[in-house]
Amino acid sequence: MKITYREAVRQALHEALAADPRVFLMGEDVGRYGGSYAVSKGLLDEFGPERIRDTPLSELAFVGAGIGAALGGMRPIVEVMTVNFSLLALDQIVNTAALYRHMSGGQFSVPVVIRMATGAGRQLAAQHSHSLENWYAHVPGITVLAPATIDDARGMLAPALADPDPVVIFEHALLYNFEGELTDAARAVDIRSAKVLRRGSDVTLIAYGGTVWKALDAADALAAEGIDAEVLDLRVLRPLDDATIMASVRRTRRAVVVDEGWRTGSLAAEVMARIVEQAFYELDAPPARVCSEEVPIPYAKHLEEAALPQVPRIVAAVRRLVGKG
Amino acid sequence: MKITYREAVRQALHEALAADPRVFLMGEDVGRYGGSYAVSKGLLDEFGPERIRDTPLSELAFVGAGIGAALGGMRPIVEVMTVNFSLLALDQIVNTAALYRHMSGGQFSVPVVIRMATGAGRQLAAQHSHSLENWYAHVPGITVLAPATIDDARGMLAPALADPDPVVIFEHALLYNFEGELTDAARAVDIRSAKVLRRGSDVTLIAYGGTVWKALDAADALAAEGIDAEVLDLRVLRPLDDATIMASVRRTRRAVVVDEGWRTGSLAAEVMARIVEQAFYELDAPPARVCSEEVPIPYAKHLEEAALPQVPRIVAAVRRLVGKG
Amino acid sequence: MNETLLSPVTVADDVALGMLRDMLRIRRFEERCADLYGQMKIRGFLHLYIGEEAVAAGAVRALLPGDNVVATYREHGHALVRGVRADAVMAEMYGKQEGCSRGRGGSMHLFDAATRLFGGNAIVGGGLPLAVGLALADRMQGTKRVTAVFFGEGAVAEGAFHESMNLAALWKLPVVFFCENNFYAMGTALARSESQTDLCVKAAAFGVPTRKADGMDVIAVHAAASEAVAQVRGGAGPVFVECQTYRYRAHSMFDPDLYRDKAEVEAWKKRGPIHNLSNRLKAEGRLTEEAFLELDAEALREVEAAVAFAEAGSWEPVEDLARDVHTEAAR
Amino acid sequence: MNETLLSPVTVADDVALGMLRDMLRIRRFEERCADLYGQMKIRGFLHLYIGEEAVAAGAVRALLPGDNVVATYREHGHALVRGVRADAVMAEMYGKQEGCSRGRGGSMHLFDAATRLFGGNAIVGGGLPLAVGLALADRMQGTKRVTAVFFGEGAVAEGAFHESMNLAALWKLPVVFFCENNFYAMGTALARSESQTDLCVKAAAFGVPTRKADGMDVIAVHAAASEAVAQVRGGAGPVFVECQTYRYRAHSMFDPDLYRDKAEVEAWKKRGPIHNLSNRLKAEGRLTEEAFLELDAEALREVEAAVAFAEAGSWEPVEDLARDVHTEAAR
Ligand SMILES: Cc1ncc(C[n+]2csc(CCOP(=O)(O)OP(=O)(O)O)c2C)c(N)n1
Ligand SMILES: Cc1ncc(C[n+]2csc(CCOP(=O)(O)OP(=O)(O)O)c2C)c(N)n1
Ligand SMILES: [Mg+2]
Ligand SMILES: [Mg+2]
Repeated sequence: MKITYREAVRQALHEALAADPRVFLMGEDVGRYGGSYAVSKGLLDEFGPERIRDTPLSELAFVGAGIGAALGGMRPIVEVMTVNFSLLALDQIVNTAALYRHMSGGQFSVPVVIRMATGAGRQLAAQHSHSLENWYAHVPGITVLAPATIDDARGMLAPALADPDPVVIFEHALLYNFEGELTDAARAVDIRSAKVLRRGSDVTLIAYGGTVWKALDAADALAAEGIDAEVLDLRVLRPLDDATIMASVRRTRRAVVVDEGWRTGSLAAEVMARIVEQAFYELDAPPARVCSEEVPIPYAKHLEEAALPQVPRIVAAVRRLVGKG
Repeated sequence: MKITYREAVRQALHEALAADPRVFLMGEDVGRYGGSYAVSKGLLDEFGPERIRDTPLSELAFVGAGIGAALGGMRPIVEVMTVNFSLLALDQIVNTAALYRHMSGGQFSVPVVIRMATGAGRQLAAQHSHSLENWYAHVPGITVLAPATIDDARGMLAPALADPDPVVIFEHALLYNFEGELTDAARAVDIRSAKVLRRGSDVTLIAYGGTVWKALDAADALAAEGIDAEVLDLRVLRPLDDATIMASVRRTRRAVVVDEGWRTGSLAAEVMARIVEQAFYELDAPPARVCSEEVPIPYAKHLEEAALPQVPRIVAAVRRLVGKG
Repeated sequence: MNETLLSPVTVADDVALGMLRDMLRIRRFEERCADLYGQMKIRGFLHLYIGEEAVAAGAVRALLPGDNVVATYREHGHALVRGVRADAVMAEMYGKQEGCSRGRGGSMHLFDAATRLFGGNAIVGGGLPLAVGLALADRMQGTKRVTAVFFGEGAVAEGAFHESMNLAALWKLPVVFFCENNFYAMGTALARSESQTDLCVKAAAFGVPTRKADGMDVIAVHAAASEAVAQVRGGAGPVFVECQTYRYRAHSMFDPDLYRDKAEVEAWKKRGPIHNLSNRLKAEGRLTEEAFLELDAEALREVEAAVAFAEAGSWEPVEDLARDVHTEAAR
Repeated sequence: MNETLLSPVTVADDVALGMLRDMLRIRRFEERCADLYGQMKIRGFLHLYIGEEAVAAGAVRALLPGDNVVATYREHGHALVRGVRADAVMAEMYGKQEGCSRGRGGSMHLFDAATRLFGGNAIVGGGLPLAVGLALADRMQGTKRVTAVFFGEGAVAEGAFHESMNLAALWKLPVVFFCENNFYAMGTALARSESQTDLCVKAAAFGVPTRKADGMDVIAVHAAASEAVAQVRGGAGPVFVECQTYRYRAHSMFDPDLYRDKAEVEAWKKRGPIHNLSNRLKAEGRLTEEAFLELDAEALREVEAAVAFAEAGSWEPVEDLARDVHTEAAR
């Protein structure tokens, strides 16, 4: 069945709410408004305002309240409208949620799920276009997910809720309208492994979230030039699935990481570091990356496009790597 | 003349305040209390409460106010007591200070300097022991400094204040009591370059802030084993000085990055990524890193020590790299 | 909600007509923007101020040219009243380099150094600390400048509001806090976001003097703003002005606007700030229908000229993408 | 500041003596901690509660065992009154694995699942949102639990306070906000951190009922807390209780304490919560000097036993460093 990514997330929310009375959804405009990306539309009518809980504009407190509610026996799904506003809530996420179990000597777990939209590409300009996944992936104590496919959008929420510790889910805002096949596999997705979405032998394109689809497009373009690219979807940004990454890179002996974060200090750097730590002698070329330019993302369309990783830049990076640049 | 790092920072503040009436220092307990690390002791008496401005506990607002004051023609030095509390102010630092000039089309600069203590090592436990330098180094529009030496502690503030754009200065809390020689070079330090603190030929140890001294100690220990390590102090975390890094690594053909940040998503990863991007074919071994373990930093001394990068781990990493492990 | 009781205050003809003209300029400008959004000439987020014009028209006019203005993402009106050319604002919405932010900011990030418009801020509450800092700089430099910061009632729930109000009050800084209370933050009604819905009570708890103005009556807004600005310029510390108003359109172009009662919207529309003022001026014999139509036509001409300007504008070269991340001269 | 006017409330002997005993336990425990800090047995930050004992002793006692407690980094007192064994608290300060947080937390992070002590939070204001969430969970689960959250007056300036008060009030959650107003946040006096120094006025602006208690009089604290807890448990929504108190010691062991007037400190010392209560009970003929000395000796014995326990404790193996970053069973 073909559905949108938005609908897949909605179904996942619906299922979770229906299955467990401890689950509730909380965030700005998740209720009456129907979610700023229309993801939670209809849920208020079905589950009522206690469980589809609109919050005031108070990111720090309502995220903290989600953490507290998790400690108190609930299974909150906190929606932070976008990663951009999550900067206001970072203290609670890092200093409370992530550290709580360890610093309490294992006494308290925080089974909270925090969802947020991420990424650029809609001309929303500098303050509304961040991709800060690597900030989150840096923090011990949380699991960080980036569903890129319909199956993952549909399937990752249940295991995230089943996890006794905090899970942060990044949904790339450009994917909500994306349509694709929902398969039975969605019922059994894990939140521990990376996944090869396309097999190839010449190079591994490593991507996550919104860049997965750009990597797949690049692979198509490369195929036309006789370059056979493998595409690996990281899926889980923390902890990274080294085994799957290395297995692929060992096979292709070349890797390009595609990351919408700014280049310096990107998740791409981390993946590259791991590759050289674990597979240096099996590489035919240095790992490379295609990231966002190191600029605030501009409003003007042509400048925004130039700032973000795009298919031609991925193709060019691969060409350079395989000696065809 | 031998002085402490604390005294070096104090002298720099004093000089800046005396030299330019637009400069003022603002933060929690910088005045009457004398600074939580006693850095600003005595300044209130000399410069008065308008220019040594105690703030309420309101990190978001007083950091934002510093940004606003910079826009309004002042040259504020905002002290955030520690990086741990800066999480509450990140929105203003990232979404306002860093983006402002670019998104205003170049009309407005934000000449603010934000200082904060960073790092672990004093048994202050999980919430007071962060090293989030790489989060800051990820953000375009700000310059990020990490003075490790007495000369840099004394000398970096003046060029930071002269910079028309935001500068963030990380002072490792363990260094305040550190004593060393203040030299004339302090008057002319730049805020653009990395610096080789010790010449060596077998491996480059790349460090910043608190880990510089551990790297130097490790180099001494390695010398005793006949391994000649070069030690490079990054000094400037954004923008990274690739030229100096690569020149060293090309010479030694091996690099170990020492970073107090948690391993995943660390600044160390970024340095490694750059090394493989720029000097892959000149390496005799994969670049390596010694970082903090991926745990909230515990209170107990033996556990805290085990969580942080230490000299023996640096020595062991080098041994492995030069094939003596 | 009753029919508007018009403010008993009177203002000089030039002020009254100037405010009417400004409201028409905003209205016509934004109607055209909605249009252009449909044509995909304008993209990203577009937040219209239609219905709320009296607030910017009355409040910004109460400022002196040297004062500072800090606004939100719903700031076309403030920019236009402040004196940013409609040309430059429209070009900005097009993303052209002739725009007031070189096309990098778009609708949410209008900046103008000449008129001291410090944005356009897309983080709710984000402008408040900035305003406090601007005012601090002015106080320390001994200027007589006032900083006016605009924010929605939704922002009142943010910690930034609380911290900023306290700093401004504690340090007695020259800030006028203009709360544009349009009763909704996206789809969230005031009563579902604040335990205390009288926002002046909240502000008063900081020891800050407050004023409540009918935000549909530009003369009332102007009177309250003028008094507040004078008080602040006199050194009394910050003042909080609540302007109760209403947005006639959806929150943004993406909003299906399903959370408001149609009757409520219609009731507020009856109190429209433009016909409120024009009717009053006509009743007072200070405005003829012809003069009104001419003001309107003039506004339309300005908007059409702005569109032409924007259409004729150019794209910033991609090579300049990284320009202005830092001050070039310093590198 | 006048000599204390003792609360006219009377309490049963067992409650009064229990509170006296708790205050002595805290006092003796912390005096010993200061000692042990000098001996470098305890490290990191150590924030003493000496002088403020009446607040924890009176407030925590007003709770039921099933209630939730959220505290700050100055929480030895709360832990001890709550029923966390002095043994486990002292071992925690030593960093031993027999400590109530396995030695990972130290003085600032005392946790105890059995008594529902949710920390120990070293971020000023950080516990407030957490408390709101705990209360939300209780409301949604239909329990009759109350959450008590303690924080200093310094935290009132933080955005977290504002956002949390509003959420709790808006959603009518069962939280008692206990503000421990000791008039200083490190070296910053209340008047230099708040434009409105009457903290009850600030809280009332959220529509939250408030009570002010003399925090040097444990009977007054207990009475106010009991009423507040009853009101909250009854479903009235949150209540704010300000307890005015004073810390006799420096902020932490690193603080040279140069910002307070010696006379001010001495004046407050005259109102010491322990001799306040013991004198009163003696005057009322409910306590003999012998009984008082025996209570004190008992407290000292408990502390010495705790020290012995901590000394005899063991270090968590380094191999367990990464244990509990996540729940092991789930991995
Ligand atoms: C910190 C933050 N949270 C959420 C948003 C998303 N958002 C944009 S506007 C808005 C509503 C703001 O309402 P209000 O302050 O009343 O201003 P209005 O739009 O009514 O003018 C929201 C929730 C944001 N931009 N910033
Ligand atoms: C967010 C944050 N900012 C700063 C600090 C440093 N700090 C620790 S305690 C303290 C003073 C807090 O005062 P108050 O809330 O009155 O509590 P008290 O210490 O008086 O009990 C400060 C500034 C911190 N821990 N957290
Ligand atoms: Mg509004
Ligand atoms: Mg205090």
